[in-house]
Amino acid sequence: MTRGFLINLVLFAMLPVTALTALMLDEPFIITLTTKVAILALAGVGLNIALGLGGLVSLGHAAFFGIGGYAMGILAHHAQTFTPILENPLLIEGTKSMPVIWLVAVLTGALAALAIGALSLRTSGVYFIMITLAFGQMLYYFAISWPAYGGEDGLSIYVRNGFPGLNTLDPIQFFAITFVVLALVLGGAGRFAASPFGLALSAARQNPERVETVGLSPYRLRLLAFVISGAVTALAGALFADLNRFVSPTMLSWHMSGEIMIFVILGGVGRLFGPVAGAALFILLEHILGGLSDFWHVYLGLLLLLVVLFARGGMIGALAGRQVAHD
Amino acid sequence: MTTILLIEQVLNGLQFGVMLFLMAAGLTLIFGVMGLINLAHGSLYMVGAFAAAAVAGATGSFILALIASLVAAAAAGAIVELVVIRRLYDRDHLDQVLATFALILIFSEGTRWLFGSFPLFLDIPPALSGPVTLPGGIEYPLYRLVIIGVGLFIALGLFQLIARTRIGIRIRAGESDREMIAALGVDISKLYTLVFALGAGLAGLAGALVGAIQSVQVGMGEPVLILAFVVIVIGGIGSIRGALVGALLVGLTDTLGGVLLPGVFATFMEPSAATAVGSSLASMSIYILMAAVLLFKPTGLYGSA
Amino acid sequence: MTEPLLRIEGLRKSFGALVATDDVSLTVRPGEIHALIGPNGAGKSTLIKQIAGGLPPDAGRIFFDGQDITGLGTVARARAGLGRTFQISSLAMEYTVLQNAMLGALGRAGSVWRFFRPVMQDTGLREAAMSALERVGLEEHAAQRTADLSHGQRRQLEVAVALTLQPRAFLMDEPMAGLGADGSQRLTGFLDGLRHEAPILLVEHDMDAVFALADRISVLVYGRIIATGTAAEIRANADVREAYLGAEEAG
Amino acid sequence: ADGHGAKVKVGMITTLSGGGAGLGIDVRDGFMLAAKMAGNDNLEVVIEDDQRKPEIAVQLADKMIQSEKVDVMTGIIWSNLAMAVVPAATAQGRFYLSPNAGPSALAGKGCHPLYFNVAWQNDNLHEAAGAYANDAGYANSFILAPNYPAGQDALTGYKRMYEGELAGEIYTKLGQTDYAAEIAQIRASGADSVFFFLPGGMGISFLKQYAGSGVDLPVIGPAFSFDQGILQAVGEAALGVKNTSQWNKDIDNAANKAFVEAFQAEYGRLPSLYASQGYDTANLLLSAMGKASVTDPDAFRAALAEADFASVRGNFRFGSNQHPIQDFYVREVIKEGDVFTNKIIGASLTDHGDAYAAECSY
Amino acid sequence: MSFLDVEGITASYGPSQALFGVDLALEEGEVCALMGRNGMGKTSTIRVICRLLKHSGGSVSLGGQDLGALPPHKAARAGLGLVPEGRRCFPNLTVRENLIAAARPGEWDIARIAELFPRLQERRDQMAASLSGGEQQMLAIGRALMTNPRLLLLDEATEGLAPVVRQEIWAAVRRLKSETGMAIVVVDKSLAELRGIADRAVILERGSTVWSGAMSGVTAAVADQYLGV
Ligand SMILES: Nc1ncnc2c1ncn2[C@@H]1O[C@H](COP(=O)(O)OP(=O)(O)OP(=O)(O)O)[C@@H](O)[C@H]1O
Ligand SMILES: Nc1ncnc2c1ncn2[C@@H]1O[C@H](COP(=O)(O)OP(=O)(O)OP(=O)(O)O)[C@@H](O)[C@H]1O
Ligand SMILES: [Mg+2]
Ligand SMILES: [Mg+2]
Repeated sequence: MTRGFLINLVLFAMLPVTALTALMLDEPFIITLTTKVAILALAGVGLNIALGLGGLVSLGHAAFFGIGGYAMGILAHHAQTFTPILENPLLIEGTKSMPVIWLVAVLTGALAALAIGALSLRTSGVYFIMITLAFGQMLYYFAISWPAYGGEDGLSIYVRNGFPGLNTLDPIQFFAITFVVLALVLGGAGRFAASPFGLALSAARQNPERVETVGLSPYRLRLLAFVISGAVTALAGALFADLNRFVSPTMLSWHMSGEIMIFVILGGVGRLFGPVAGAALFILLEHILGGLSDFWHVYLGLLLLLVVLFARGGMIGALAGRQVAHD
Repeated sequence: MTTILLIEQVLNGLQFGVMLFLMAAGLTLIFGVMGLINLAHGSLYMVGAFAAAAVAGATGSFILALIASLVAAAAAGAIVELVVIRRLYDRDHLDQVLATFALILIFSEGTRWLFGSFPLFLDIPPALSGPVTLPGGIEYPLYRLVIIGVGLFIALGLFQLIARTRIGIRIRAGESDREMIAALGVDISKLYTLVFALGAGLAGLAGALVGAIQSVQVGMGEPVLILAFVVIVIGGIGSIRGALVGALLVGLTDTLGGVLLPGVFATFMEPSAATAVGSSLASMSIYILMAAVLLFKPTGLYGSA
Repeated sequence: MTEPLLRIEGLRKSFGALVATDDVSLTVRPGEIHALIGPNGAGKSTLIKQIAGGLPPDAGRIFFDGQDITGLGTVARARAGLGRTFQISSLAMEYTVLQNAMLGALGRAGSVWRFFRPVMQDTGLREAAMSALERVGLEEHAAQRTADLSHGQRRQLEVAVALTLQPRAFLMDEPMAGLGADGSQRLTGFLDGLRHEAPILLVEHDMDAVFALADRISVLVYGRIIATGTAAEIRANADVREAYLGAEEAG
Repeated sequence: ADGHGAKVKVGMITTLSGGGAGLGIDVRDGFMLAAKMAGNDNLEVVIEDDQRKPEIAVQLADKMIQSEKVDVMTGIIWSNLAMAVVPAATAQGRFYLSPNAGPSALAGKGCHPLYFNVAWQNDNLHEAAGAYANDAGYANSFILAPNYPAGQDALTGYKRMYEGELAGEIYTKLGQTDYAAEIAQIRASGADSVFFFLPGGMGISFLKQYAGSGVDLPVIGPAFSFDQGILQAVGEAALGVKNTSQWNKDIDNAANKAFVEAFQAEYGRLPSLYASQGYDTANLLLSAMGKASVTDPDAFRAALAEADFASVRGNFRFGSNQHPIQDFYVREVIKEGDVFTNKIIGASLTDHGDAYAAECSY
Repeated sequence: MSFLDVEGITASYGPSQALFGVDLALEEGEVCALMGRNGMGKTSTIRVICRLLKHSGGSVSLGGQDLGALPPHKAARAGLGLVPEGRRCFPNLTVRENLIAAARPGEWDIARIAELFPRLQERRDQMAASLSGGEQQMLAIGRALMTNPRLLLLDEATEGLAPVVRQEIWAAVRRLKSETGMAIVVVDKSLAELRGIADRAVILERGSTVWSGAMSGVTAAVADQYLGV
């Protein structure tokens, strides 16, 4: 417990320390990069709720990530072109306010997860992986060929959305926002895992039959977990779109789903801080190796391979040793 | 649309299906039978195509190229199994996902390193090129007929191997309990290396056969990988028969969806909008098919619970 | 005569040509242990599965406490008060022994839709779980990972989880299997007392236990009940001796 | 002016790894060749790989602007990446010189004083193909492209110039590899010609399968599917196909001769369309650097707008929206020794601008 | 030196030690009962013999051959037939396929197994997953015999079997012993039934051999002390 706790603390502190150091050295891009780590980690935390706790290997989480992104893109697009989203039956206008956008992203993400989850959870194992992929791909192709919001070209937002009392265009302030969101969600996810619901959900992953015989429905447990997971990932999507001031169908592609999953596995499946470690390592590698050679993917591949082969339970697992189930 | 065109399109759909099966066959073997999620299957497909293109370029012989594709991919598969995969059998599926994802990166960029960034040339031999006329007056490319033949032959062979031979039985036994099959005196490691190499070889062969009428380039394996997964999931994992049926279904849906849907929408929409909506829906059609199949049969058409 | 708590009427289930449950009717009354014995493959587990809700019967009705539960799923039946143990242990293997028991207590309390209070600090649930572990003699192992238990210990835990549910009737599929001789003796004594809390439908091949415990015994052969009676009656039944007990037991 | 000789830092974001890397590599090589030949020490270039992902491209743009403090940006190959990067870059006061992508949104309403396109507006090559179809006397074309914005633009561009009937119009799936169904429809449609826009591997697959199908209608397309990097992979199947382009290696002017020779000497392969565009982009920039300092944006912009450099395409000037006005040619695929390449067989459109310039106002 | 020689083995599961010094010796044609309460290390001992669990100290040899260095499949080929605790039939294979998967040449073949367990013959094309518990137990025994072992290891092989079937199995074990001279190690909970077939007994407590000797030496007092009955 203590050792794992220490590692988590260091990992977590690393983000603001990096960002502040970059601020002092006047390297705004490093702050942006750190922000990206925080946001992708958030997406990973979302996936980890379904994947780590619930054992629901979703290869369609890009759908929620992208939905969050498009929630931001569409709202901001209408606000910046001064056109309403809907006039009939009631008038809905765009907005450039982050909190409102987040709320919309979380709600649409949750709704989409409810719909996709309700259908997908009839299957399990590899079939579940593939059916979630299928729903993700449907959305992806839809977004590509749907002209209203730019199709494959995506949507550009010229100015980052606003947060009351802050200047979001200042990299460090935007970082602060994402970091606080990440911290809150991590705190929530930690409590969640240790809660009665977390105990039952995790049991449903290990042995659904057992959960049924104590009078709990694995389907309902999983569906709720999937919805929460989708909502958190959608929130991350909205932040990611805001970071780039741009959203496009690539946010919905299966590569994105795969990448979020890689963060989780790399850090350690089911570990609260796993996605933070995974996203940080991945972005760091990408950034360092990218400058070395045109063929840097080879090195990235080799490094990832070494991690899987020799770091059981992801990075956190390797560092902290076997964790006794949370008691 | 005339009947003869419709028949031709159905034939195209079946043919595309068999092509998909060719790609999916090796994957079913590795994924369904050994229980290993191998994302790098598409890379082995690419290795086969590149080996074939290189050998065809150097010798001019298509047969030698095919042999090269089989050998190169099988060798790559065996090495990968010995060095990486073998440590992953008793791991979580997710570790397999990460490791084989890493392999994709290595294979893709490694191939680009060796062969450059531009597509390679691989064409069908003159003896197999050009169309033949089928009964009913349909002109059909001979090479595609050959692919159908090869695909069906491989389907039959694999089915026999897995369902009927003792090796097949032992492989399946190992999938559910490796420790137990070893305790019965079977050298399951060696068996798995062989199976993996065989699956890889089939992927490589498919890469060469299909590469001859498509483009041989880095990354060619990725779309194939997804399609192949779709196919074997629809058919039910571990079932060769399922993979064949799934491949044909996907082939037909994809082909006929693209052909018919715009027309269907044109009956009640203006033409340009109908084309747009119809084509978008056609792009999604196989995923809609897969979702529908899984909703009614959560373990695929021929899968066991 | 007391009203039966569990009543099964004309239950039938076939797998293809095989009729696994053939027009079975039986009752379990409050306070009794009703043992179900029969050759391997006679359909005992299949029957338990149908009562617990994992397998829909082809025909017939199941009544629990006067209410028709035939249409309910496993979860609803568990909530209604049917507790079950599996022939092959079915536990959350990554959890500690205590966590498995807590899961049962949680199911009993029905307080699963809570997301922020740490469950392991819930003293009420914890006490309920610990007392069940004590009753089967696993309290020393509470902090051990379930996967690290020996086979027999897992069988004990299986019973403990069923206890945490405080069900109104138990369905037990071979609880003695895998226990050592001493463990079986201990469990026999324990079940003997348990019947007063909730009646038990007991499937068991351990004849010492069955004859020591059962108020009534039903014998299932090829999906049909061929005899029901007291221990003495069953022991004396020639058909049962031939189909099931064999030479030595009869001696 | 005293700005002469001021340093210019160029940020090049292009695709150097994964699928489509060949195009980015050619643009980079063409650009760097021009820089090397000019030997101008004031030009500094930083290069990053966008992996063909818009999000990565956006972040790299942020990096170049925030950390590297570049003055000019260039390099992007794909329209969707350009749409992600260009508005942000110009909004932050950087020049952007596009060496390849020319989406209509950036040519019309979304034009910007700091944005220059040195290649073409996306519709141009398709318009040229439509014009050629008229010249060749085709009256019943079958047209197809993938179902995404660039594909829709392609068919729109073709139809803008083409005057005949359409035998069929199909949108295929992006990334499709099997075209048997489309080819059957072409066969049955009674068309007299086929126009297609299928970039990358899609075009290779289509052409190979078309060649094997026994349908022998004439095919036209934009240069992308017949460019130097890709032709060897298509092989015989491409021989004789007509395609439209604003450049070819046999355009007869001194700049082009020097370029083709130097490129072969430097890299050991024939230059491609993309290489020529990268080369022109660099030369445009160098020409402006000789006239004004980048620290004076207005002057630098005016210097760029003059387009006072020797383009390898011959005629080249900017229209009111700072997109090229240039000549388009029809090329035919031929075999020179062992190598497949193109030969110009005629002009298609001369002094041609784009359809969106009128919508652009600064 | 005996046919099967287990000397002072120690073994652990990760950090937790399960065996602290187990000794067991057995001659060909002999049956040894391995006894002890739940969790005392019987299964672990059997797993060490089969090489499914690596020992950290002591030695295991069969017919003079050191098993210690062999991987499990080689140890099995040296003549070990395992009926594991919990049956572990291959659920996705049919009964017949389960038997074929294990087959090695010798006098035991499918026909003989069918004679031994007619019930399996009836269900030969059914998936093992859907067999009743007892049927699976028979299958596990049949499967081990198909390897034609010299040493048969029966870990709770009669768990969940009906009394008649159990009697049949003990009869079969007696026959195996007298006709084929097979050596057998058996773990079972019924002391009475073990008395009928075992020649020797080894009793484990907390991972160590605490008593060994002739089966007849397991008096009521010994049973009470070590087994709690
Ligand atoms: N899903 C199924 N498909 C086909 N046959 C089945 C299925 N499930 C059970 N059976 C068969 O039904 C019969 C009854 O099985 P069941 O498990 O109920 O027996 P049992 O009485 O519990 O036996 P045991 O005492 O050995 O556990 C067996 O012959 C079994 O093979
Ligand atoms: N996989 C495992 N990981 C960790 N510890 C284990 C594992 N399996 C068994 N143990 C521990 O090793 C000890 C010996 O277990 P073993 O299974 O050998 O006992 P056994 O005598 O066969 O018991 P039973 O009669 O219950 O089957 C037990 O204390 C058990 O907790
Ligand atoms: Mg049973
Ligand atoms: Mg044991």
